[in-house]
Amino acid sequence: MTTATTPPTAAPATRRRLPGSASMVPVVAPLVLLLLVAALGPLLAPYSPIDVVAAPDQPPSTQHWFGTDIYGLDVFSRVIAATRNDLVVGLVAALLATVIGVGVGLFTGTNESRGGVPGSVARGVTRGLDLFDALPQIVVGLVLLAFFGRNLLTLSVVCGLLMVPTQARVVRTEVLRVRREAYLESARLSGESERGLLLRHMLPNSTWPALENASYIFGVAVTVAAGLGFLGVGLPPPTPEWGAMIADGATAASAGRWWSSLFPCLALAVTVIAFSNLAHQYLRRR
Amino acid sequence: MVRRLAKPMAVAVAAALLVSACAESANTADASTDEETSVTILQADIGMGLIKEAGANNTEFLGATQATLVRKPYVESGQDGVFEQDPFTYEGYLAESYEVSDDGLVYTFHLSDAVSAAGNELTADDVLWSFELKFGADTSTAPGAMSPVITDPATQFTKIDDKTVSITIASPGLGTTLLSMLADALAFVYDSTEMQANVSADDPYAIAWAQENPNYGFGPYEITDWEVGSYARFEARDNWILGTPEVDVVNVQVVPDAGSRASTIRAGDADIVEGLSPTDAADLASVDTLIVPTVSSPNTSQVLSLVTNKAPFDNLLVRQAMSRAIPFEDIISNVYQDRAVRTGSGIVFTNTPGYDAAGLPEYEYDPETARALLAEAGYPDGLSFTLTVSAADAESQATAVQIQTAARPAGFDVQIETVPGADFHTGRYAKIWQALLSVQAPWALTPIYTLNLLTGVDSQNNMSDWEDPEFYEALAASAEVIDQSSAEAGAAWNVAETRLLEEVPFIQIAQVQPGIAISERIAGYAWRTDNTVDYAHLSINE
Amino acid sequence: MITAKAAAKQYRGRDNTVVHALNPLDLVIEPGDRVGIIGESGSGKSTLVRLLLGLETPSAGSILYQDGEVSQLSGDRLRQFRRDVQLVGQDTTSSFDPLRSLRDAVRRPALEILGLTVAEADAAVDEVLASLAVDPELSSRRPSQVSGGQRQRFAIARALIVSPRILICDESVSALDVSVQGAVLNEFKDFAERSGAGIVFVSHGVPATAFLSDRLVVMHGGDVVEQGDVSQVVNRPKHPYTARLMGAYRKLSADESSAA
Amino acid sequence: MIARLWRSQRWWIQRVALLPVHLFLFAIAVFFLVRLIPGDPVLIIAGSDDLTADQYERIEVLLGLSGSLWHQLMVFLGRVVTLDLGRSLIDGQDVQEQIAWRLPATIEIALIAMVIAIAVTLLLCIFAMLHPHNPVARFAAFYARSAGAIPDFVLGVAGILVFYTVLGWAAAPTGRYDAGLRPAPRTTGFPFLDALLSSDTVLLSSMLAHLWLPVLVLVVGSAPTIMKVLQRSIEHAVDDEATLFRIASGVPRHVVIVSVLRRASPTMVTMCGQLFGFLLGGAVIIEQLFAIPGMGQYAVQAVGRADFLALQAFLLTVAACVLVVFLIVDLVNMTLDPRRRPGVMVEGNA
Repeated sequence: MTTATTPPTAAPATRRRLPGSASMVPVVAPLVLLLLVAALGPLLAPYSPIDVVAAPDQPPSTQHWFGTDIYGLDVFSRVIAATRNDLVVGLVAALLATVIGVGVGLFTGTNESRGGVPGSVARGVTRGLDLFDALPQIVVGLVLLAFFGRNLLTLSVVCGLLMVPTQARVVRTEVLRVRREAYLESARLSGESERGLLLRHMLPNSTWPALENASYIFGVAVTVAAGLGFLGVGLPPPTPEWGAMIADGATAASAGRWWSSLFPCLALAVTVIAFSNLAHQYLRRR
Repeated sequence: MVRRLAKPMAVAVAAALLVSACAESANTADASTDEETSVTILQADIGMGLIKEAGANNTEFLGATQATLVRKPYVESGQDGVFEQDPFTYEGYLAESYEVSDDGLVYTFHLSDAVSAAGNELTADDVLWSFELKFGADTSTAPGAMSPVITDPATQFTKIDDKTVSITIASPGLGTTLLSMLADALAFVYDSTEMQANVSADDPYAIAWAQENPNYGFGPYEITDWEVGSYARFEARDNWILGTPEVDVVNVQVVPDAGSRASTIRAGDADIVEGLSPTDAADLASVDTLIVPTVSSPNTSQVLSLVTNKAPFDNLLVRQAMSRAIPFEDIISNVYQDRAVRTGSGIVFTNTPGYDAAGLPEYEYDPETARALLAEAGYPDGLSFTLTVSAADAESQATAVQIQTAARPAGFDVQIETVPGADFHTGRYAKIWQALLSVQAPWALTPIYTLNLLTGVDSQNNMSDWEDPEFYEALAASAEVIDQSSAEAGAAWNVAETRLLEEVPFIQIAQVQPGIAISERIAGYAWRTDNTVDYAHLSINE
Repeated sequence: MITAKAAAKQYRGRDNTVVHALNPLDLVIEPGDRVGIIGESGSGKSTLVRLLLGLETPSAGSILYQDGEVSQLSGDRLRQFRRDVQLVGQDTTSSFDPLRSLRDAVRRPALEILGLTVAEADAAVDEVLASLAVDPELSSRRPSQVSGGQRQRFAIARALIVSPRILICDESVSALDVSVQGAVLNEFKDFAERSGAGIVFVSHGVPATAFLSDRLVVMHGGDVVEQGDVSQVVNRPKHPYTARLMGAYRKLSADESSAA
Repeated sequence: MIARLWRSQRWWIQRVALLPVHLFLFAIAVFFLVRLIPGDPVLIIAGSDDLTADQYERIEVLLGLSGSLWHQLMVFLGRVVTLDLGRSLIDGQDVQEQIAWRLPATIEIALIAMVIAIAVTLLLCIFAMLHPHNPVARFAAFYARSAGAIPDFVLGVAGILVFYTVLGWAAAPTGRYDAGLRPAPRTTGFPFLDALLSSDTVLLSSMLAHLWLPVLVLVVGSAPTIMKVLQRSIEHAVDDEATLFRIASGVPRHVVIVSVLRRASPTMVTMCGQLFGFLLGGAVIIEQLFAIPGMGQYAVQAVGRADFLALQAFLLTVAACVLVVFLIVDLVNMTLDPRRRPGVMVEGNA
């Protein structure tokens, strides 16, 4: 027996398969479609997404493929037009949460066990994040959005801020793991500076789970936005945004008029799962 | 050892079984065994404050436990089994009768033998104490709300004897408004004996006490069990002054989500649901087993206020243009599913005795005229403004969307802004926005009250910040007419209303039908101007 | 070159008890020395190695490099120390950053310690790999994409690229196949003979250590129980623990020779 | 002696003693957070009635909203220290009383949902580990990846539509039990537990009919998130050399499972803590939709009415609960694995 690099394993074999051209199609196709829709949005929509074009609550028909919503707006056109807005909300939130989360996680993870000022600051920050995380997101979102006002940007920023503790925690855990890795000592013996260690080894090795998590944050941002809309602090109508559309249509859905909620909900689910698949395929270390 | 243990254990188990078998169960498996009739009502979360003077309160709960000196009588409506309040006449309630002096300034009330839930008989002192409380308690809003009819109870109220009270007003034209106020929730008469026994240094009017001890009134029901924000159980009193209510028990459950409320009554799991959206109400109207009341002139209305203290609505021409840019018919059919009516542009209720609509300006959707007016006002390319609505108010949001679409061809680029309920409340009083949509539902429907409601000098309700001397002069003149149901009064109101409609500080869009659905099991629902359900008027269809 | 003076290390263990990982110890290592350190797991070998490399600070005593405390070195003096003293560790799976190529790892000391340019460093990498008979093609791979033996050669290359004057090998062959072990040991020996560098060979296995060392240090429970010439320690152990350790070894080699 | 006891027990004493300090610091943060809410409680109390300037000031003083922010903060902190959360600004109800009966209800539902969610996830994960190619395993993987894809109120609305309106399996979404039933006598404060303890079968069956759907919605909504975490930690545990050794040496399957679970247990304990916090928050929307009077409903009301005091109390209470749970989680983990205790150096292979 030679010293094999891959130990025998009971884990699913699919996980280890490198992304080949065949397995790429189901992962990449929905994303390409999404980006196309986001880019070409206005060209694809048969109606203006913000104008009343018919009687409200019309079921899907040849004229209105996805029906009309409670305002009498065309659901299909709105689902299309919302793609761009939601990509912005999700991406901005994911980006913000990840960038801040990585920074904070690296800082706390590397300094926590030190003495002196950086150590106590790091421990304080960790506790603070725990506390922030202890609050129900939706309530903090309610408060923050009530304060900042409601538009796409504030919504994205608030959703991003809500997820900072999650990302910071993920990164911190990884940093604590990576800190024990022998390659850091090897790097130190190779003469690398502390900054080099941080940037060249700690950062890439401890952030990949956060990157994978970013796809989850994308989804959470939009669903939190929807939840806020449901509680009455979403984006003002008739801004095309999936979360707000789902929330606006929720009452109609409980009366059996499912279409104005279902289609944006499907769009959201497909998007989140597409991003999640992408992250799963490309960002897992192994 | 085992044997010795076994005996006590067996005893213990038997004892436990016995105890649990004997334990009193609050709920019986078969509700029909006891004869009581009960009704289940689902309410939106409208707060459960149990005294008006503590601020936010539940008017429906207070209406069930409290009583007023006079009340507005119920008459049959056009719809089978549905009653409605006649908002312009007043009959005795706690007062057996009342009379008016010849100069129309002094109203004298003869009190009945009503007994409170606490068991004390009604006296003139109860009336005096109640109004002392309303004007003395820190959190009471009566002083603002009752002005100018009642400004100082100490001088205006006189105890003639134990069973007689008189109220003096400043001008005879205020008389109908006085009666109207005395019939509404602001004027509940409390059991002063009970409340005075519970005052403390911190709580000189027993307000905090009343929040937790609801049965200090003369109303038809008492609350026997309740949990704030969740449920309340009302039991009928057999010594209510107007007899024993037909329904023995009313269970009110708070269900915050409108969709959940609609689903529940559709499935037959509730008797009455309140606070339905127009869509749900229209939807439920088609269910055979449900009654969705439609009344002749509902008092809930959607109002677009144009704030006149800043551009662009400081310009009369722009306001006039806006009055031509609103799709009244689309709003009624799309937002309200035709569960709203529009009786002209005026705001005085057209069924008011003596009402005269002659020559009132009429607002109609007319984009060309709107564009022309805008051009004349100096906006040939149209203009953009922000329309603020409360995020808690779905109908106003839907109305805003309809206006946005329809106003575009009229030259208005409407930006909709939603703010949280609490913020909306604050902002509209601060008059900081350009335009806003709100829902109004005045309790008193007298012309003087409705004309003054949104236009008062320095009033928080004057959301348009529109103060017009010519209008106030006309309004004051109408208050001087002693007979408030005469043609003379009608002509006087017409002058004021014409001025108001020409100036367009706000646009009343439509009068909205009540959002209530009732199971066919229940009879006797009566629409009231305070839009609450009168439990005492309900009965069960056998 | 490196001098340990009464160096000791304690840790706070579970429930705040004190664990004496290494009791006060004196040791001098000069270029050209071949020191073998023997002991089982938990005997304090690894602690000693980490102290010698300046990765940890002794709780008592000192470790000196050219009269400077190694854990306090910085700047040029630290670079000089890293140039002079290098390590080939035990755990080849985790001593390489999984996200970086092997070339990157081997090149790093040349860049950071020797201050070479990237091109010069690459040439140095090729040279050192050639001297170890490693296929240079492999260097573009990730650590997980080569075998353990290959990876250990890269670890050696990373240490040798700066031509250290003392090479510390901490259980460097224990994880390898027996066939590979011999080759790697020979490479250490070649290097020492070629460059005149010193070798500190840390292991729990007596044969490999005896093969590579002139001097043996036997550790047990944080204490140095015995040190001296290889032949003296192997053949005339003074301490009972050493005797037990060497007894097994002598018996083994005797069996081998008789069988041969 | 005492010194030694202190040294050996410090890891948890310190942690417990710090809790009130954290809460106090948190109270300050909450004070400022809550004041971000726009809206003026005084005007909300006034409703649509006019207030004179004099009256406005009187109400402001009454509500404790007068004076500088610093003064208000001091008053608030004074109250927090004496554990007096005050009365709601808007409805005048004693906040503590409100929380005292709402909190157990929410905790109860969150706990039930948590236990079920963890049990279901665990079973699915183990099944997926043993039969990686089974369709159920594939579904589990897909399900885990759909975390965050569907807003929880959508699940709630869909649940009501399907199980109540169409199928009629669930009771009306009008609260914890049928309107008109009387609650069980309060013994523990936890409504369901109280109903269990009383012999009131009518109430109990009504509660079961009302609560299974919201609990199901919470479980379905929260399971993917924990499944993601659990799957990863189980994969790590499976890949662990010790497990591989066990598999290679052919020990019975249940031994392998137990060993994997033991390795994944710290993650699971940590996850329980986070899940509990998540469920307390997730309950906000579920309580709103199913009309369950609990903490979430209270918070939504408070935000809608700019009821600073009620909201402060809510945030503090929830944070206290979650912090206590985090504390328990930490202590359990430190007991399971002493290396996690503060001040313990971890040595690789000395």
